[in-house]
Amino acid sequence: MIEQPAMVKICDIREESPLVKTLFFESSMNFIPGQFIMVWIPMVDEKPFTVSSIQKNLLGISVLKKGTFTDLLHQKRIGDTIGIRGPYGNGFHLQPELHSCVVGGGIGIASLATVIDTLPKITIIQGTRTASEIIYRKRFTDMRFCTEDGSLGFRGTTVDLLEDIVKKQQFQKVYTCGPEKMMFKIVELCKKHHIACEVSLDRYIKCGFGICGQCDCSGQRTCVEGPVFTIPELNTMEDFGRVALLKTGERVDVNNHRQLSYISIDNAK
Amino acid sequence: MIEQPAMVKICDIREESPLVKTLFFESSMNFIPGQFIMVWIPMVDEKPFTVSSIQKNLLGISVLKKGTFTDLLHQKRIGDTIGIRGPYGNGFHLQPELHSCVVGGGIGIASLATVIDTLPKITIIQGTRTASEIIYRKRFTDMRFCTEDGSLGFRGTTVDLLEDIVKKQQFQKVYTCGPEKMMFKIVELCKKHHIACEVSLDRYIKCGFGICGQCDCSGQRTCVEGPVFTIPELNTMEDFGRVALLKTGERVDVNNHRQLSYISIDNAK
Amino acid sequence: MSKLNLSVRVGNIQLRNPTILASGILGVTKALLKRVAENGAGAVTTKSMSKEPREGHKNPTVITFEAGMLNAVGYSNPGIEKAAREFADIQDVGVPAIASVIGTHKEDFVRVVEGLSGTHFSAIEIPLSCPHTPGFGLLAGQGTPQATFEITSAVRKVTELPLFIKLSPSIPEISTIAKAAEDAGANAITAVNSMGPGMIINIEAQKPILDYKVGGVTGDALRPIATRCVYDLYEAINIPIIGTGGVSTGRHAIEMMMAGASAVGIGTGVYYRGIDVFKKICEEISQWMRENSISDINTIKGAAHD
Amino acid sequence: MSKLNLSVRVGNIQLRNPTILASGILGVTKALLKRVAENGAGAVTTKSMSKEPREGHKNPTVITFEAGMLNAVGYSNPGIEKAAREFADIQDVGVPAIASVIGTHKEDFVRVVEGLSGTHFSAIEIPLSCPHTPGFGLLAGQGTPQATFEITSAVRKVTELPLFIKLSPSIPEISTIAKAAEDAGANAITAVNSMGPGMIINIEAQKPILDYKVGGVTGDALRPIATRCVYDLYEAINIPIIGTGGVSTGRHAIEMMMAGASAVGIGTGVYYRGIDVFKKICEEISQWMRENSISDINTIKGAAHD
Ligand SMILES: Cc1cc2nc3c(=O)[nH]c(=O)nc-3n(C[C@H](O)[C@H](O)[C@H](O)COP(=O)(O)OP(=O)(O)OC[C@H]3O[C@@H](n4cnc5c(N)ncnc54)[C@H](O)[C@@H]3O)c2cc1C
Ligand SMILES: Cc1cc2nc3c(=O)[nH]c(=O)nc-3n(C[C@H](O)[C@H](O)[C@H](O)COP(=O)(O)OP(=O)(O)OC[C@H]3O[C@@H](n4cnc5c(N)ncnc54)[C@H](O)[C@@H]3O)c2cc1C
Ligand SMILES: Cc1cc2nc3c(=O)[nH]c(=O)nc-3n(C[C@H](O)[C@H](O)[C@H](O)COP(=O)(O)O)c2cc1C
Ligand SMILES: Cc1cc2nc3c(=O)[nH]c(=O)nc-3n(C[C@H](O)[C@H](O)[C@H](O)COP(=O)(O)O)c2cc1C
Ligand code: FES
Ligand code: FES
Repeated sequence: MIEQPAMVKICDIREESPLVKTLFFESSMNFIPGQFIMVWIPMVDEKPFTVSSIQKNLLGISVLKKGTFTDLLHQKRIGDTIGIRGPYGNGFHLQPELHSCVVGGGIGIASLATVIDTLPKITIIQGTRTASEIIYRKRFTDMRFCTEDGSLGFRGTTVDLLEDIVKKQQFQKVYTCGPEKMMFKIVELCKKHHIACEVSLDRYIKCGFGICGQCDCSGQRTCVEGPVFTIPELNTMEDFGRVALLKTGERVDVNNHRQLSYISIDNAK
Repeated sequence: MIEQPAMVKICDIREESPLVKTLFFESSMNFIPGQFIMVWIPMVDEKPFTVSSIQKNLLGISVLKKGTFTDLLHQKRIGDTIGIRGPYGNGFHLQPELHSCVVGGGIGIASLATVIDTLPKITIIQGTRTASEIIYRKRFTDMRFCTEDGSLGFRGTTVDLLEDIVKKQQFQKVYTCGPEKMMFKIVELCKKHHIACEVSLDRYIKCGFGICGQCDCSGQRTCVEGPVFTIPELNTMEDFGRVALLKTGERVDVNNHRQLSYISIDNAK
Repeated sequence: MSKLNLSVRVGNIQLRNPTILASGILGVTKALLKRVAENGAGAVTTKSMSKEPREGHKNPTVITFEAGMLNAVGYSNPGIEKAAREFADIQDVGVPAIASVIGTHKEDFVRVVEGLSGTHFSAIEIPLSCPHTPGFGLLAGQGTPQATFEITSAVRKVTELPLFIKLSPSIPEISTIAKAAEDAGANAITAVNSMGPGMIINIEAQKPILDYKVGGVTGDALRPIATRCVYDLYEAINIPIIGTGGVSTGRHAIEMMMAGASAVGIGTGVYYRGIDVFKKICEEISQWMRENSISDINTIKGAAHD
Repeated sequence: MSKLNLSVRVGNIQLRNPTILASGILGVTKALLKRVAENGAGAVTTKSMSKEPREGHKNPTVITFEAGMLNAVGYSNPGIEKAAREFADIQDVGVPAIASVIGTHKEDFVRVVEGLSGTHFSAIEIPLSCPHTPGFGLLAGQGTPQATFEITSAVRKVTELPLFIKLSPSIPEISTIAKAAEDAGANAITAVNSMGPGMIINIEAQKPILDYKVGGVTGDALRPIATRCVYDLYEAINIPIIGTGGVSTGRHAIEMMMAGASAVGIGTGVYYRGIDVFKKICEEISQWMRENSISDINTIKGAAHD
C-alpha cells in the first residue's frame, strides 16, 4: 500500500479509441482486479482510476477523456510523471470455477479488464454508443459487442444483449461495471434469473481510504466496502441506482447527467 | 524494548544486607548481562539499575540505599508498583570458553550477578568495607571475599586480592564493576598481565537512550556504547578513572566523594 | 466483579460509552452516521455545515504520514438547507447526534443553527478552530476570547440544545478561550481540532501534496498536545471536555479521560483501526477496567491531576 | 555525472553538508560534539548555556512515543563559566560549532555571549522558543516580535559572529517574529524548536510520565509543522533558514530544503537512526541527487514554491 502519492514515469501510452488512452507505468503494487488507485497531477487534482492492466511490474490505467483532469492525463507524454497511491477498495470476488459473464458499459470495461485476464471461461460483453468507442479489440479477441447505433454487433443496450444470451446460456455469475442505470437493470435481470452478480460502483472519491464519507452509498463507503458490491449488499443499499453525492455532499439523482456524468456514455436508457 | 515506563508489581523482596535489597517483579524483557533499566517512581524521579537476577519472566534489581530515590525503593512493599523501561546499554561480551574472574566492589557485584549465572568456570571476588555489606552469600557459594577491615576474607582491596590470585592462577578475562578508582587499577593490572578486561562504568544517566549526552565519558555514551567498555576502548577514553559529569554537565573528579558518590563503598583507595 | 459502567454524561446528554465520532469524519450522510453508531460509537458528530454549499478544497485533501494525517478538506458541505434535509430524521441513528455548525460571521452561525430547527440533534458543536479554511476558524480570527464569547453568546440565544465549543491546539492560552466560551454559556468544550497547519512536500514532484498546500495535523502526532490541552482545561473550566486528538485505542481513551475528558472524540482512529474502532476501544477500555478493578469509567476522570 | 556538491552556506559559514546537530542533543561535551562531527555532521550545536548552572528538571526528562519524542530537560548546563572552559578549544571538533545561548533577561544573553569570547565558535544560536522551562523562551514571554527584536539587538551589539535566532512552531505568525529578528540583525533563523508542550500520561500510574508533566514534542510528529514554518518563512524573510524538526532521512532533509531551508537541524533523528544519522542522511541525499541528476544540492532550495 502506497499512502502518499509516489511519482511514476509513464513508459508507454496506447490509444484505445479516440477518447480512451491507456497509460503504462512501473509499480510493484499488488492488485486485486477491481481495486483502484488515486492518480495525482500536482497542483491540479487527484482522482480515482481502476488499474486496467497488470503485467508483472507494469501497470496501466485506461482513461476516458471527459473533463479537465482526464484531458490533462491525455496530454501526458512518455517520460512524464504522475503520482499514484493505493491500491484501494475491495476488488471483485473472483470465482474462476463458475461460468461467468462480464458486462462493461463505456469505460466501465476498464474495471473488468483484469477480471477478464484472470478468469478462464467467460463471456465478455462490451457496450458503447457507437463502434469507434469500443476498446481492447485486440486485447480480448472474443468479445460480444453492442452499440446503441448498431454500428457494431448487437444494436441496443448491454442489458438487452445479456437478456438475449441468458435465454440460451445459463451463467452462474455476472461481473459488471458501467453507467449505474445499466448496472441497476443488470442486477434486476440477475435476480430474476438467480445469477450471482457483482457491480463496481462509481461515486465521488475524495480520500480513498474511508475517512471523509464522501463516497457514501447508503452507509457503505465505495472506497472501502466497495467499489464492488454483491446483490445481497445492494439489496440493503437504497441509493443504488438512484442517488449519488456531489462534491458538496448534496444528494442527486445518479442518472441525472447535468449534475453528475460519472460515465459519459450511457447506453442503458 | 519498552520505551515508555511499564508499571510492574513487586512480587518478592529479598534483604541482601542491611543496605541492599533485591526487588523482584515480572517482566518479559530480554536481557544481556550488564544491561540496565530505568526505574521510575512517579512524581519522584527515574534512575538506572542493573538487572541482577533473571529467572524466566522474573527479574530482580539489587538496590543499595544511598539517597532519596534508593531509600524510597527500600520502602516499597510486595504489591507496590514501579515503572521500568529498557533494557538499555550494550552489556558484557561474554566469553564462556575463557577462564575468567569477576571482581565486584560494593553494589557493583549486582551488575556482575547475571554474568556469574551465565559463565561456567569463573573465580568470583566480592569486596566491601566490612563483612555485613557482603551480599549474595547464599546465591554464590564459591565467592572470594575481601573487606577493608578484614572482618571477612582477605583484608584489603579487591585489587590487592586480584593481584595475589593472578600470581598463582592465570585468567584470560576479567569482568568488573565497582568504584571507578578500583576499576581503573584493575584495568592497569590486567594490562600488565595481558588479561582481557571489561568494566561497567557508572555515569549520571538521564535519557538512557543516547540523546541527551549527559552520560558522556570522552565521547562515549555510557547508556549506549556502554556501560560496559573494553580495554582498547578505555585506552581512548581520557575521562576513565578521572572525570565524570554532574547533573548540570559540569566535569568533576570521578573519585571526589563530596561531589559524586556513584558507589558509596570505595574500597579501592 | 459487578457489571462495568461505561456510560458518561456530557452536559445533559447521556452516552452509552465515551466514544464520539469527531466532526468531518464520515459524517456526510445519515446512513454513515447510523453505521458508525452500529459500530459502537456512543455519539456521532456530523460534518460541519455552513450557510451556503461548499465544494471544499481540491484533491488531495487528506493524506497520511508516519505520525498521523494531514487534511485540508475545506469544509465541503451541501449548505444548511440541504444538510437539514439529509439529517431530518437524525434520531434514526440511534445514539445522540451532534450537529457541527460553522460560519464566518456570528450571524452565519445563528442562521445555520436556526436552519436545524426541524431536526432532532442532541447538541450543537461549533468549531472556532480550523487551521486551513479561509473565512473560517483561525483564518477568520475566531481563535480569540472575544470572538469566542460573541459567537457563543449569539448561538446561545437561539438554541436550547447543549452547546459545545471546539477549540484549536495551536493557539497559546487555550484556557482563556475556553473560559470565554464557558462564560458565554457553552455546555462543553471539544478539545481539540487539528493542529498546525502542517505541510508535506512530495520531493519528486517538488510540490506540497495537499492541493491547498497546508492542512491540519491529526492522529498520533496530535495526541500529546491534545492531552495537555485537556489537562490544562480541566483545571481552568467547570464544564465537561470532549478530549479529541489521536485517540485510537482504549489506552488512549483512558489517558484522555485521566487528563480530564468526560468523553473522547475519534477521527483519525477510523483510519488506523477501521470503522469499528469504537467497538474496539470500548472493549479495550472494559478489559483494562476489569484488570484494574474499576467498575465505573467516570471514576478515572481527571485522575492524573494531583 | 560530475561530482555531487552537498556543501551549503548559512550566513557566512560554509558547511561541508547541510546536516547540523540540533541544540540539546548530545552537545554536553566537546568530546561528543567531535564524535558527531566524525559521524558526518556538517556543523554541530552545543546544549544551551545559561549564565548560572542549572540542574534542569528531574527525570523522566525525555520519553518517546509512537510519533516522536517528548522532552522537558529544563536546560541543564554547568553555567557559562564552566561551559566556556569545556568548549575552549571547540575548533578541535573539526566542523563549524554553534553556541546555543539562553537567558531570562536580555542582559543574561549578553553576559553569556561575552563569556564565550575566549572560544572559537562559528556562530551563536539563540532559542527564544522553549515551551517547557520557566524563566526561558515562551514561558518568559520571549515569543513576541518585541522581545525578539530587543534580545537580538542586544546580542548583535556584543558579537560579530553570525547570529541565529531559533523560533517556536507553536506561536501564530512565526513570520512576524522572524522579521523582527531579521530587522535586529540576525543572520539566520533556526526553525523550529520543539512544539507544544504536550503530555503523556501513564494510565497505570495515573500520572504524567515527565516529571515536569509537560514537554516539547519533536520528531516525526513535528515534521509537517516544521516544514510549513520553513515554507512560510522562506517567503517572508531574506536570511537563510535552518530547517529543524523531524528530519531523520535524506528524503526529509530534501523536503525541508525544498520548503526553503539552507541547512537542516537534526535532533530526534539521532534516536531514530543512531549517532551516524548524519552520514546516513548525506548518503541518502547523494543517492537521490544521482537518481534525479542533480549535482548541486543548493539548486533544490525553495523548489516547492511556485
Ligand atoms: C472507483 C472508480 C474507478 C474509476 N476508474 C476509472 C477508469 O479506469 N477510467 C476512467 O476513465 N475513469 C474512471 N473513473 C472515473 C474518473 O475518476 C472520472 O472520470 C474522472 O475523475 C473525471 O475527471 P475530469 O476532471 O476529467 O472530469 P470532471 O469534469 O471533473 O468530471 C466529470 C465527471 O466525473 C466524475 N468525477 C469527477 N471527479 C471524480 C472523483 N474524484 N471521483 C469520482 N468521480 C469523479 C463526476 O461525476 C463528474 O461529473 C473511476 C471512478 C471511480 C469512482
Ligand atoms: C548503568 C548503571 C547501573 C546501576 N545499577 C545499580 C544497581 O544495580 N544498584 C544500585 O543500587 N545502584 C545502581 N546504579 C546507581 C544508581 O543509579 C544510584 O545509586 C541511584 O541513582 C542513587 O539515587 P538516590 O536518589 O538514592 O541517591 P542520590 O542522593 O540522588 O545520589 C547518590 C549518588 O548516586 C548517583 N546518581 C544519582 N542519580 C543518578 C543517575 N540518574 N544516574 C547515575 N547515577 C546517579 C550520583 O552520583 C549521586 O551522587 C547504577 C548506575 C548506573 C549508571
Ligand atoms: C479528514 C478530516 C476532516 C475534518 N473535518 C472537520 C470538520 O469539518 N469540522 C471539524 O470541526 N473538525 C474537523 N476535523 C477535525 C476532527 O474533528 C478532529 O478534531 C481531529 O481530527 C482530531 O482528532 P483525531 O486525531 O482523532 O482525528 C477533521 C479531521 C479530519 C482528519
Ligand atoms: C532531548 C532534547 C533536548 C533539547 N534541548 C534543547 C536545548 O537545550 N536548546 C534548544 O534550543 N533546543 C533544544 N531542543 C530542541 C531541538 O534542538 C530541536 O529544535 C527539536 O528537537 C526539533 O528537532 P528534531 O525533531 O530533529 O528533534 C531539544 C530537543 C530534545 C529532543
Ligand atoms: S472517499 Fe473518503 S470515505 Fe471514501
Ligand atoms: S543518558 Fe542520555 S545520552 Fe546517555
